[in-house]
Amino acid sequence: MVARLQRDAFDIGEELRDFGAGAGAIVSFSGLVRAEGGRLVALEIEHYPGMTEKAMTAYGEAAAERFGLRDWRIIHRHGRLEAGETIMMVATAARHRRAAFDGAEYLMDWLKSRAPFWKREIGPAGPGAWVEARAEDEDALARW
Amino acid sequence: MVARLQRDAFDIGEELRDFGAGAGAIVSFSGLVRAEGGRLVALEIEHYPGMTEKAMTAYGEAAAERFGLRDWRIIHRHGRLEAGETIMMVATAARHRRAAFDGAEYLMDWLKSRAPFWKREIGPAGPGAWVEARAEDEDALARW
Amino acid sequence: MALDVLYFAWLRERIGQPRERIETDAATVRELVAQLAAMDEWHAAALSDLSAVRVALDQELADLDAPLGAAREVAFFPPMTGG
Amino acid sequence: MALDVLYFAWLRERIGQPRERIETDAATVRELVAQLAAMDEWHAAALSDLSAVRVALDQELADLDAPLGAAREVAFFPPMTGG
Repeated sequence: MVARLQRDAFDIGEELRDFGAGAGAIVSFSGLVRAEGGRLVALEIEHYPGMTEKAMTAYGEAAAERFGLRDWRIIHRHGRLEAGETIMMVATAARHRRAAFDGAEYLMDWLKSRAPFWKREIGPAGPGAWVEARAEDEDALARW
Repeated sequence: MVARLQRDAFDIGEELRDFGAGAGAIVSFSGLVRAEGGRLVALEIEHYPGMTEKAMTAYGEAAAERFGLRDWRIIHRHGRLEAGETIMMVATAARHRRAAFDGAEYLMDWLKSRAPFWKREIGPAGPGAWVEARAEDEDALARW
Repeated sequence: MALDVLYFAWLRERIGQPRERIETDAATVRELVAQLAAMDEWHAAALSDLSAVRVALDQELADLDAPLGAAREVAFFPPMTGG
Repeated sequence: MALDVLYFAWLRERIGQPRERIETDAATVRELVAQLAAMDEWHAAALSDLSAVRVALDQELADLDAPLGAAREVAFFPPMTGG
């Protein structure tokens, strides 16, 4: 049961070590900065200090209750992240795989559309456009 | 694109290191031996040498084609595995999270019900029953 | 009453500052938006298309028609794009 | 023709061996099963409930009614429980 917001890189192997002891199924998701064929050099991720941490914890707790998770972990970075770097991860542990997968997807759908993070693209020429919300991310929430 | 059958333990952090470079979304699943409250000491996993490796590769390739995966990895152990040990993992890398999640769930549904593995429970008193197939694992295939 | 008003992402850039303290009699978020938009052209531009603006009251997501109540901090920002 | 017949998990245990070489004229898997079940009580017991038995021909999953064709290896085993 960990929600962590940080500027520094993290190691997914370290995060998963001993995660979910006693559970039968563990799912992890990690999101990386795509280079988009060279169009993108980095992403700048802005957050809302205070509210962002609260939202991460609230969604983790909601997923744990709804899917009976044995454990969960959300780590999200902020600041400037270069292409190829890992932006964030979620991990879920449950008795069976269905709950672990559902819990992880639920967390991702909520984090994508409801946690206060904003991404701006940084190209070879400097800061570019803010990433626009995708309609399918909003739609993805409807299934829960 | 790795399908690996082995007796030895593996490190999920090592397996995910540099996995899916260039992709935006990485999903991993790992399955662990549950102690079932002490009823279980270990699992013995039997396979069909030759056919099992072929099935793992075939399902990996099918998932890659169907979901447009950038990379995939399936590792499954055999032999005696103690409670708490990791039995297997799958990992998928894709441009977006939907494909990565779908690919991983598809692989799990196929591996659970169609890859030639059989588990036998080993309790405090020695070898026990063969684990029976679950109807919901068979049902899970129907959605693909 | 006095409110801390916060802006994020392109709203922060268009308005030109991350936060400001506002004295207001507004009863709802929508009334506060009208007051802010009337302040100057930058506020007006940033708040012209409310379909692209999300709101939090004391760090909880809220509707435009939510009453301000006893809120001390109101934030405006674009749709979130985390993960 | 001569076939390698393999057994796994509890089928292997009930029959008492992991594989055997069988001389057969069977045209389908089902006919081969009938021949095997007639060999002795252990084969008969292991193959009595075919709803619990899965088949592979030359390491590809197959139906009970599949023709043996040119298969060289037939395997019988319970429903799989991997993952």
